[in-house]
Amino acid sequence: MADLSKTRILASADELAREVPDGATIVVFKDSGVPMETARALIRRGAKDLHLVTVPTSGLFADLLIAAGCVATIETAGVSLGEFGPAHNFARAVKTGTVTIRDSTCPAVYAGLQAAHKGIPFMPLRGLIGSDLMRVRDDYRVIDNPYGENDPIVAIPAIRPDIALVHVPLADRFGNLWIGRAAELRILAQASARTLASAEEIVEDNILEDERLAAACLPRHYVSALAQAPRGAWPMDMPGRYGVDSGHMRGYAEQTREAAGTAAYVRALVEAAPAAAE
Amino acid sequence: MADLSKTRILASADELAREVPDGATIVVFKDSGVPMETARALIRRGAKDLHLVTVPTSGLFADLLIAAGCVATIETAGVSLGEFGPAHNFARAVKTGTVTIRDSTCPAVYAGLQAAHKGIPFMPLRGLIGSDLMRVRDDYRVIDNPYGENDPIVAIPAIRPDIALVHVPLADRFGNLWIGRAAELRILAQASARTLASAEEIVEDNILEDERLAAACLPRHYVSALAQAPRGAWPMDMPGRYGVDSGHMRGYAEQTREAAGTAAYVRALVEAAPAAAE
Amino acid sequence: MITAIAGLLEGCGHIAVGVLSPIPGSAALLTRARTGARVSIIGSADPEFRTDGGVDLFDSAGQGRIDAFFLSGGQIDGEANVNLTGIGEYPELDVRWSGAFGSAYLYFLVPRVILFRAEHTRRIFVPRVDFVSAPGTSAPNVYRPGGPYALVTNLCVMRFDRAAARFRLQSLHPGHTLEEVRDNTGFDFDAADDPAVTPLPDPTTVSLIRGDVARDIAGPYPQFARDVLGTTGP
Amino acid sequence: MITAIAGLLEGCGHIAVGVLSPIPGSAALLTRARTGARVSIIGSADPEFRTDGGVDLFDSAGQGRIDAFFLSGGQIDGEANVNLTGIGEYPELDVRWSGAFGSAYLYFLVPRVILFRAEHTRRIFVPRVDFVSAPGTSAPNVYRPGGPYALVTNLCVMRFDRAAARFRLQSLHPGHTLEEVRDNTGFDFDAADDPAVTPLPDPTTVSLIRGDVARDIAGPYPQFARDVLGTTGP
Repeated sequence: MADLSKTRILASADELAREVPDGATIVVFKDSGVPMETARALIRRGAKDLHLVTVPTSGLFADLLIAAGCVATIETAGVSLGEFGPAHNFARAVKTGTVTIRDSTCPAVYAGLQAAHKGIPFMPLRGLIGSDLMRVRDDYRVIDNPYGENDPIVAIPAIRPDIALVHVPLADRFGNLWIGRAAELRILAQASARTLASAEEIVEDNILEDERLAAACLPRHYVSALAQAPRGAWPMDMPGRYGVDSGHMRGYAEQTREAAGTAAYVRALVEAAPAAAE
Repeated sequence: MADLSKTRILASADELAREVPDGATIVVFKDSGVPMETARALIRRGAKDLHLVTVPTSGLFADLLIAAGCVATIETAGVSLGEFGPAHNFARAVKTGTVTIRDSTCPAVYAGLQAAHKGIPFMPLRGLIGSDLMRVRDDYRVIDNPYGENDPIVAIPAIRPDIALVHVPLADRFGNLWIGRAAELRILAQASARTLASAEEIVEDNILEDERLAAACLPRHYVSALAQAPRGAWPMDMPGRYGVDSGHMRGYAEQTREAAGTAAYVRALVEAAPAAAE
Repeated sequence: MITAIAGLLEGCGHIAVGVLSPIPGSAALLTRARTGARVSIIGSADPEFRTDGGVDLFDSAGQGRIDAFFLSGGQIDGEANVNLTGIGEYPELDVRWSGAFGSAYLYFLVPRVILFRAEHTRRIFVPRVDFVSAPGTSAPNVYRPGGPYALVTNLCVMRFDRAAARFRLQSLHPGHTLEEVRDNTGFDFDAADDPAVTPLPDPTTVSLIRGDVARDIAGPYPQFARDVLGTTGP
Repeated sequence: MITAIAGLLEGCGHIAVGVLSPIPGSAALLTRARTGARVSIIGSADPEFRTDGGVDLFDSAGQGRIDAFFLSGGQIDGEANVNLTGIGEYPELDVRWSGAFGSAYLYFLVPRVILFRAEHTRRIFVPRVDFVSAPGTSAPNVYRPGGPYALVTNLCVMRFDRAAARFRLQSLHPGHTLEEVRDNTGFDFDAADDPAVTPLPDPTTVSLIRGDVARDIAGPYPQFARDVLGTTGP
């Protein structure tokens, strides 16, 4: 039985983070509103053993959760801080085996989620054959294209996360989310059992009743809980609202080059009051 | 080599119709702007032997093109005039074999187009096994789910139309289309080699530069040609602009109950001046 | 009939209905008024009820997010096979209907599919459908979380036993007899010798139907609300 | 290098570039200024260049709508295998890089993949990559409309012969020698005894680069436009 309950409106990202049980499989989109405040809230609550699926790649979100010891397994097409350089905590955790890595490639992550989105057990995908990814991902199979002759094609199994974590520019008090051009958030939400959302702004009026907004909305039926988190993507950017905090990102990249610096960064973050209480 | 050319802005739906060669496979969405003026233009130019794919069903669009003898084959999950009753011309043409029918079911039409959209040769789909549709559609195959045990699943081959015909509420002079909630139009356009669009209104400013509109746009790269066609969905509705012309629809349903009435309706349509010249 | 169908929808969280189905629509909205269930009306423009457009409905069903759906048929047989395609020899049929629409998929995926046909005659309820648009039952290895749950007509309510692949009469509408149902049904079905009678709506339900349901249904189905439930809409 | 890459893009209708690739980006924009080709810059906010978001890029490549793409690598070998994953024994590598990103797909689907690496050393150009993130060649029955087309470094331009699975030196950048390239390349490749020299941009091209390209590139790559092409942006 689905959708009986309304979206619950929570007071803060910290309350959202309490909805994520240890060991949950969570999925997060690479940009257009990365739920960084929710990531910090997960660290503050001491989340453990998360299985993190990045769509299809990640940067600070994955690196920071790994740095704080919240992640047991990461499934990703790549983790990098982009113009700010390598993701040191990710690389360290993979090299020492403290995090289990399930390496993928961007369209394979999408294919797995879209299979779940369509309710099919797998999605065919071109490419990949001959890549060592096929050697290390024994869940990726090669099947015969029934419409070809001697035409192998890869089957990517459905990825069905427990929880999609999203951060959006605008939501309404009913739980409808305006996702803008980030149509991928629809895939995340529909492939996942539940969606926990934070929003820069929560408005009173039903945004589905505005035809221009409605065209790019994720309806509340997919959203289990919603909390307001102003500047919730900081220090990453929120397109149309604020840019990346380059100074902070450069500092993070520099400080976390060594494990000791990482420990200090995480300690400061846990000891700081949550953003909502500042 | 793709996309070298800009979208061509044409003077009328009649010019659009001249871009559709006889024998082409065309695809059309069931609502949210049915390109009826383009259908009439196809009839006026005497289009022949079209292979029509309806997404996933159709009403007046398919029935009228069939009535006028433009269609050789129709692939559809169903043709009906909805509240105005059965599609008499469709039923007559199928019964007499003047049109070849490829019966499908709604999600199978989507699956075929989405396979083309993703560049894969087929899409798995649940359901269908045991339906007589599997008997009459020998292009639908049953394969083994590589992730199950003794778990048959249907494979739907990719549908790659030559031309997507769409009608949208708003476009700009660069060829960008605002498709609103009709996200399906993106699938049609990307699965097809070319898209021919008509629009209620064509504006001067680039609609991609308006963040709220941009979220629900199909960019010009997918649009080969665009023509303005005010009330271009008439007598069907254009959500947010005008409703269905129930009087005309009832008259059509009544008049085309017999072949003689159909002939008179089509003759009147061909003899009438095109809408743009009125 | 609205109340009988609503009884079959008990416990459903998300019910999908076609825009041309006012009686099932009313039943779904009655369930909504009682339990807060979500109702999606295919083709509705109302943001409260509309589905995201064509493809979303089928994806939702695939995700297991639709609990109940209604299906009709030009022919329905005793194994709950549904024919929406036509009568005669395919493809050049004697009678051609619109086509299978989503039936060949939703009948497999939605847990409670309620067959609804107001006309209960041997023209509809045949020994064997001419064309199986959507099969009532499947081999055990076929993935099928959904299927036929009940059949509601102007005469009675039947429940479908998926293991036995047979209908069983659940109740007769007031004023109708088992003999009348047998006379008008082309297939065999199970029934108690003295079948129950479909209960009439209690006063609370009547007031819900004339109140909340009539108000909600006037948006997607204005003519039905006006003619049958006696409201002039919002 | 911008001009050399632009030469390799001749005839392409749609070129995709990463937002962190200003030199390939400039070459793509030069091609755009010359022929009207479409350029998509992954991660760009500019409506003229942006792609529809993550999934659209891969769908477009699958549809055959992307003609050229750039790929770099932590290691690249003589069969054009690319390693973006790391050095050592998987998974607990000695050096771990970011990951394969879209390479294991786009390398198969995009007709002209241009390998670009400014640093030409034996650290990068190895006899055999430790991990094949994306293979340079495939068995004949593997669907592969795309693949490696050329390699551009700070020393030279090489073309890749897919049938022979070998690189062939196309030209040396002015001031560099074949011996220098051999010394800095860990794999064997074909070369004429007296290789051609990469042509310098002609005056028309120089003015295009300083004009249209510098203006266009200032949006997605402001720092590069300022520091290298000498513009202050729009």
